[in-house]
Amino acid sequence: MKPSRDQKLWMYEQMHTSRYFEECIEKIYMEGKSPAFNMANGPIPGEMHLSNGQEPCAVGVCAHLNADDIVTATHRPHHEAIAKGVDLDRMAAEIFGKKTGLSGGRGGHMHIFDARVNFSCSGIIAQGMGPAVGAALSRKLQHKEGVAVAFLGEGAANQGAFHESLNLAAVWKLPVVFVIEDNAWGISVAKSASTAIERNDKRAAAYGIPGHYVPDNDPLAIFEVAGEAISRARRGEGPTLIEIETYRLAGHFMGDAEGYRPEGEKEALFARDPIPKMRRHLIDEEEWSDAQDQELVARTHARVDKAIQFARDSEYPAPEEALEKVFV
Amino acid sequence: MKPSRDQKLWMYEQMHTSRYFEECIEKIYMEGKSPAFNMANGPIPGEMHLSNGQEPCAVGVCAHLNADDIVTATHRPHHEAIAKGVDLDRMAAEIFGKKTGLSGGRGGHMHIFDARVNFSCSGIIAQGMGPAVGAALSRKLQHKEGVAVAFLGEGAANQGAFHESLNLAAVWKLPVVFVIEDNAWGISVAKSASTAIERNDKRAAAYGIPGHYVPDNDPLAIFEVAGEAISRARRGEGPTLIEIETYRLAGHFMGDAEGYRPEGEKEALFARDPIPKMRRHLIDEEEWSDAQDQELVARTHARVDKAIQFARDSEYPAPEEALEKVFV
Amino acid sequence: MTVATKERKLTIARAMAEAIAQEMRVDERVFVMGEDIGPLGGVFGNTRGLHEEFGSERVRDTPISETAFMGAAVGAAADGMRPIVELMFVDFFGVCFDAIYNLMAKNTYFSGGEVQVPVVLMTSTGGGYSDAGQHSQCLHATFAHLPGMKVVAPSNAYDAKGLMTAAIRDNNPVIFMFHKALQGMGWLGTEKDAIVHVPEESYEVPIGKAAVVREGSDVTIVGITSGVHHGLKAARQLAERGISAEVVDLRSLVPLDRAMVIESVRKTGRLIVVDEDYHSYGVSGEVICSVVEQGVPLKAAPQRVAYPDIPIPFTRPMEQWALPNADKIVAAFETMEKNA
Amino acid sequence: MTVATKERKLTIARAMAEAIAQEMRVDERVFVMGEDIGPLGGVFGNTRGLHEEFGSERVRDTPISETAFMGAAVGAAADGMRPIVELMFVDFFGVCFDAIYNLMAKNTYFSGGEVQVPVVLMTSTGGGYSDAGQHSQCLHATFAHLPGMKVVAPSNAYDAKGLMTAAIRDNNPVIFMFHKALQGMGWLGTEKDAIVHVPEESYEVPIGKAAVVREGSDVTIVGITSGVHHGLKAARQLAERGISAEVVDLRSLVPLDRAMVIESVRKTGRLIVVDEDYHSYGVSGEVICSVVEQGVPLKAAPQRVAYPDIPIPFTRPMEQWALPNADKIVAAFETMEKNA
Ligand SMILES: Cc1ncc(C[n+]2csc(CCOP(=O)(O)OP(=O)(O)O)c2C)c(N)n1
Ligand SMILES: Cc1ncc(C[n+]2csc(CCOP(=O)(O)OP(=O)(O)O)c2C)c(N)n1
Ligand SMILES: [Mg+2]
Ligand SMILES: [Mg+2]
Repeated sequence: MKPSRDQKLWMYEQMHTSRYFEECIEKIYMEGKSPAFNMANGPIPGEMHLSNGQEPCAVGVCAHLNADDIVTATHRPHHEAIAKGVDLDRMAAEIFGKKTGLSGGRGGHMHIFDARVNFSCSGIIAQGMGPAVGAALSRKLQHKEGVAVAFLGEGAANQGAFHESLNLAAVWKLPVVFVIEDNAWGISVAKSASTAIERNDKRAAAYGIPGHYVPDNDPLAIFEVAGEAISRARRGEGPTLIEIETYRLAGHFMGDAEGYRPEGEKEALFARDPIPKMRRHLIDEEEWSDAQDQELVARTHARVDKAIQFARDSEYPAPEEALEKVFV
Repeated sequence: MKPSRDQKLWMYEQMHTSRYFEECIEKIYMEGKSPAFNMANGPIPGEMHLSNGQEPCAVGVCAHLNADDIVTATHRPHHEAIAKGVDLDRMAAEIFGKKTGLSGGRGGHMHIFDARVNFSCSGIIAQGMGPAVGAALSRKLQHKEGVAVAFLGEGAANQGAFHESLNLAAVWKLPVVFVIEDNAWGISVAKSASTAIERNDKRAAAYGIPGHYVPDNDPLAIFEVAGEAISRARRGEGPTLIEIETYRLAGHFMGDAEGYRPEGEKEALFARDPIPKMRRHLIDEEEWSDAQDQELVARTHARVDKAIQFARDSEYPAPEEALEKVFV
Repeated sequence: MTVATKERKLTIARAMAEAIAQEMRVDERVFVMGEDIGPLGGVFGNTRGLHEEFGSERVRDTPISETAFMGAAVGAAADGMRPIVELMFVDFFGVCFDAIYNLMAKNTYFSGGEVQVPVVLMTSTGGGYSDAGQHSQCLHATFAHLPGMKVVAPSNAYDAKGLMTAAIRDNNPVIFMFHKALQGMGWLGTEKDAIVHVPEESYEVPIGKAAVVREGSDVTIVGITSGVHHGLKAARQLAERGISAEVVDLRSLVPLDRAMVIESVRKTGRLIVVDEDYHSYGVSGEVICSVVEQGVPLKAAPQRVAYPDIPIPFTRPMEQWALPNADKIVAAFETMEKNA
Repeated sequence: MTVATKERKLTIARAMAEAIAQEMRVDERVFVMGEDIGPLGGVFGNTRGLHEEFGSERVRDTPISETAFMGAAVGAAADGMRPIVELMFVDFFGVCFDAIYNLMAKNTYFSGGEVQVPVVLMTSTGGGYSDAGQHSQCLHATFAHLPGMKVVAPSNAYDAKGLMTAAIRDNNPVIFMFHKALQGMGWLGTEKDAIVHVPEESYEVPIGKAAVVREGSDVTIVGITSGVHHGLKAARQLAERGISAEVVDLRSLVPLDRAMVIESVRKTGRLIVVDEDYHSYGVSGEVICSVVEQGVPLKAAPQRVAYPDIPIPFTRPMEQWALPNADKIVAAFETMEKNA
């Protein structure tokens, strides 16, 4: 199943949105953090895991999902959240810790929840996998449409939850798709130092389910493979495991000196940046013009700028509100 | 690598020892537990997981190990402990909760430790796998001979620790062998209801290591396969995963009504009891005589009877000793 | 017309199963999963009959994959279901606690209340029958210390049914701890006083409310599950000496009904806390601190009777020696008198 | 000849790394494993330099497989090694706690002392820099409640080095908790008072001994890690009002030095416990109960300043409001005075 022109443009626009959103966050994150870099300071305190470079994974998969489908994401959630349709204003406000944020500032960047579009994420490696299986079970029990997608990193594929969740989903033949974004690194540890085989899609065989590998961070190929897996899930034929070769253009989190990268790696990755690549594809294959491109970019920037402004303008919650929403 | 006659006889003798040991334990366990069955009563209180039927797994593997090698076993540890050479007197005394027991009665039947032969076990499913990997790592770091074997049930192969331990052992290429005793049941849950594929040896591919399957509870075939895996480990070529088709002749634990078994299953299993089968093999292939057999059986019985008597005769520890050995 | 009300004594196991069945009949969203909770009816009997009535879709045996199915319970709950999930022994929490304390307990907060996680996690606690160090723990404080989960633990079948019903209807995660020795399974030994009259109809026992299960004026004995029964026995022993003990059954650890404990101690002036969980950093310290930090006047230093800080030994002499019991409570009272 | 002793101020991070390096030099059995503890030197700097000096056999980066490598530490220790293993954030304990509390902590007991488990598990605690609910917890009581592991937590670099050395040499599992805000990493904010003189030579700080870090006569403030620094600040504030506060640094939670706390409270008659871990069923309750159950005469009801029973919120206003601090300690003292 190949993407239509519209689907390609949707993916392209989401990639731009995510990228520009993170560029803004990156800048604002550094406010108040110099000369001395201290995570606690500035309008966006705490850890910040950027996903730039990994946008193809999010858009190629989420192109097949609607608001009713479920996504569980990771500590690196922005691209997935945006592709899933999370409210951008409230997400920005959440990252700023504002009262208008998705949780009123309780969660923050690693805990983006938008119940409206069934999106959640988590700061614990592989923690979202069980919930994705459970959401899929819920749909099965309720005889209700819907597919759950759990995103994870290649490092997460060595966590026990990975194994248990894949097996459980397979035994119960649930509509769930597991998507590994292999960005080659788990913080400073290379995949080859942590994973006994080269490609995690091979692990699908341990659960009797299909496994697919998508090389080269290619959104169109991801679209095809994910489309197949999600259709399969919708048809009630059970789970699929997908591994995508992707790139982390930034550090693990902001402040990461990236000394562990081999010389030249970063430059090579930037040369393969998927966004200019996609633009070239659109121009070559889809009669996409510079003018159209500028308009799309302007539109995404406006949307993001508005969200950031919303976040900036919003108020902080009252401190005592910390006591609320522990129980409901 | 085929077992020699001596090796066969060693295996046969261990199987008898284990079987008779458990027959004794089974009887004594029921003392004080009738008319009302209450686990707390009698000379052997608590849970009791018998391994009768599964002896081939223990002997086929441990035939290749010496005292210096490491075994981590499960909640169903008697056959493995006996094949590994755990002190039978002190093990019996431990099961009785006596002062002369391996831990002075602190551990009991699910916590048999004999440091002299590097044997340990545990009541938590798959808990022994990490320690086996660690013991193997220790040997590698110390440039010391030795292989670690982790035994587990087929139910344990769906626990996260399984996945993590296999991957870690494979990444670090450690001298460890994982042996799954597939007795088809995890308490009342059939393998097919818990495991997404038919045979767990297939899961070895997820870690790039060899996987082997041994059908029909055959001690000679187990000997061969385990021998190969253990030699491989000794040669520094890394871990292996083995799954053995075995049978649990008893309930999950004593008191189990076994209502979950399909009609006729138990009878069929008893008809395939590996001990008479092995005797037949010895008679047919190894010029084993009835008289020799009787002598061997008598010898094992005497050894076990002595151990049981030692346990019976030993004293209970003083209650306050409970406070000792928390720290050393 | 007068109707003789017939006593309907149930074990805690049957009371739990009855509450679950009644909620499953009226609420399609409720389902049960865990190890051996299907045809077997649960190792401790608390799902007996459910598989027959509701089938294997709604009463699901799981693989031995606690992390996955605890996580799945959260995902299903967030999606509108009301899962009841069993952790066979509380001792096994260590293989899946992240999915419980960091996920189940916190998603509501992380979502600002927009995601609800109505999961009931039922799990067996307690020892006394030589099941050794990985199958006999209570771990009350381990769960109660961490925010975001309610924690209840009945001492009798009436409370068990009512707390289970309340837990299923609660929109928050509720940890339902049942003590094996109170479960009414003969093979575990049976505390007869836990088997009490249970109304057939559905009812709730409110989560977060303690109960005075025996009134008295000289000393307050606070307990939970087995501790309540030790307390009642001790109260009877003390009564023979003319000492009037009040026994408070906490029933919930989160929320903790500090008000009721304080009210009782204001009356009696003496406090003994009984807990089968480990001594240090546990329930006994918390309850005593909660009273003294309020400046409640005391006639004697409060005492605790808890499990020593040791792994639970297998052998009967050691285990029985280490467990709380009525005699230790009476001795604690004597210590108070001596020091007063 | 007189030699000027030069002050040698180190951060806790460097003190930890130094202690590890010194032990690794003299003891072949010591090795380190964990996530990003190799070339990166640990996310919190406490293994910096080790990989360069000792290489990747003895300083091993692991996969994100905490259950496997915690279990492996136990297996290696039982086989004669002395592993130091890092759990990057204490918050992650939930994915591997079985291997810690049921295995590492209990194998010595289960083997009647024949198997020794000399593992040091080092792990970061604490918040204050908006790392939210899964990266900011202390969980002191979660570890300290369960038997079989020693638990230490330094408030300054001197203690960090000495406790690490003692932990490595101990034949039992030791949980070594280091608070991120005291670590001396600029990017986490730095408590300057934690950076103190550290002798170059190897030495031990005994596990299980608290320390009076400031003497006083009117009130005892007991804390651990960050709580000690809040206590010291509060003591300075109180001193301005002529109130003399004694500050006790517990340093170890297991064993807990109850004697030293009691001795101090006997002198001062007042007790405030400060803990960044959750309020209920925690350190604060345990310390207060340990004092009052001994009948120590008090001039006022003891007070606690702990983290409220809520998941740790991300946003700065909420988090800062919820954290313990010197003002809250001073306020607790005022409450005592008012009620006295
Ligand atoms: C259970 C657990 N262990 C460790 C961590 C710390 N940690 C956060 S991100 C990370 C690396 C994750 O690697 P990967 O899964 O490949 O995702 P990526 O960061 O590359 O997106 C680690 C180890 C964690 N959050 N949870
Ligand atoms: C983590 C954990 N979960 C559940 C249990 C309870 N339990 C004890 S034995 C058992 C079945 C194990 O099945 P398998 O691994 O096949 O071993 P078998 O009993 O068949 O030898 C279960 C579920 C446990 N001990 N530990
Ligand atoms: Mg990665
Ligand atoms: Mg089995």
